Amino acid sequence: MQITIKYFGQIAEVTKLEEESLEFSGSLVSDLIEVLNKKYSKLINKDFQIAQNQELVSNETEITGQEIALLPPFAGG
Amino acid sequence: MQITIKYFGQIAEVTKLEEESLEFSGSLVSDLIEVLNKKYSKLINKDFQIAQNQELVSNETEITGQEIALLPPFAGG
Amino acid sequence: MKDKKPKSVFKEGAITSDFIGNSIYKHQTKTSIGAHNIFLGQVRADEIDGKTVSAIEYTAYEDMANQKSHDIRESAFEKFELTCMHIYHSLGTVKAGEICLFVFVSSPRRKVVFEALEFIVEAIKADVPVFGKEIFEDESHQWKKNT
Amino acid sequence: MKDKKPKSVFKEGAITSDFIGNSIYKHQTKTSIGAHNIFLGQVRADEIDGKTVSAIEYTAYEDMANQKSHDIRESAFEKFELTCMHIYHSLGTVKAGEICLFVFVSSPRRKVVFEALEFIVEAIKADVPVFGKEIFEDESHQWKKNT
Repeated sequence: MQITIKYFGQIAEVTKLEEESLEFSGSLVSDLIEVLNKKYSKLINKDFQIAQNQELVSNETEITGQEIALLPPFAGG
Repeated sequence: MQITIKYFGQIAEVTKLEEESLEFSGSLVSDLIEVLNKKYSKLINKDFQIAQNQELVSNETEITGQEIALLPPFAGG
Repeated sequence: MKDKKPKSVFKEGAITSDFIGNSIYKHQTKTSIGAHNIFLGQVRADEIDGKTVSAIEYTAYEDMANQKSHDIRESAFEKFELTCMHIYHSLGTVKAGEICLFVFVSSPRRKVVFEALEFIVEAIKADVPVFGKEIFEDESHQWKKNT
Repeated sequence: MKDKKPKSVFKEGAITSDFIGNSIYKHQTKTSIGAHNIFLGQVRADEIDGKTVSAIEYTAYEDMANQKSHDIRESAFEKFELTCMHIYHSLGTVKAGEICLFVFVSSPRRKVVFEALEFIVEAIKADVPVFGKEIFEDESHQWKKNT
């Protein structure tokens, strides 16, 4: 399936883009992380969480193809 | 001894003055309250504390003649 | 015995939003501050037995009030890591909707400002001899009492 | 799915003391309010490895941040008896000494504002996806992380 991923802050610094579309054949968040770690080797050392449809999700969550984002540590305030 | 008493808020409304000098022959705060209750009969129903030298004192505190004040309930803020 | 008079916390009349804004502005040169916390007491138009409060007239035992405010200030600085702290209270008439108390604390970090501000405001309410006459629209009055 | 976009909490650049003063002023018509509590986050000129932070550049996952702020707002109104509540956060560059977060709660009574404000500020820090790039005076940078 075709998915769109948004990158923010330090993560966007690594990927050098803020958004991209990918063909994704896995099913879980952990599968997606594996794909991204291969594509962007520097991601492995970075601290991030994944949001799907604007909610944080765990590695075991199924990817439904809705809005996906890689979020580095929050720094509001 | 000659003492000066300050009255505030609702208490000053009862005494109709903000400050007065009295000849006082007792020794404790409770003696002073007795004198004042006689002088101002409406004081008996009022809620107040006594400060001597800007500190709240109990009925058993000795009157030393320094700054004495009758303080109704605080309403700051 | 106290050897010098503490700074006065009193201001005649309401504390304006301009005064508060300006006070915030002045803290922007203090770049070690990360968090400010501000408490504002505003006069409520309470309805009591069918009559509405239109203003509070504040009086105080000023010398004792300034001394007690100074003591609260000292113990707040002792308890909490604060960069600065300010207390202002109105005297005289403050209309419903206007501000009568302004407490401002600042610190490098946020956790401490919450605790410090609540400590200071509660101490002011409990220990500072300020008296409030609630004036109703028909010019009758009653005496306010902190709870 | 959310049926409408929540109100944005973001403002471009620093939050000015004028804006804060004006926001306080606007609440003086609400005469059921007795207590306001305001939290301000200010950018610190931290020194890290001999270099000083001169500004923070804020970015956000805006849709999610506005939705999370809306959720925080809803749960604050559910938990606490508040008359009103406002959240503003900066985007873009905010210099050391300038204000990047403004949270404002108001209630008839004071006890509730202390609890409510701390709840809201902690929730913003934990749940709202805002990112901060600390810019040093030599134009190098590091990424800020809430603790």
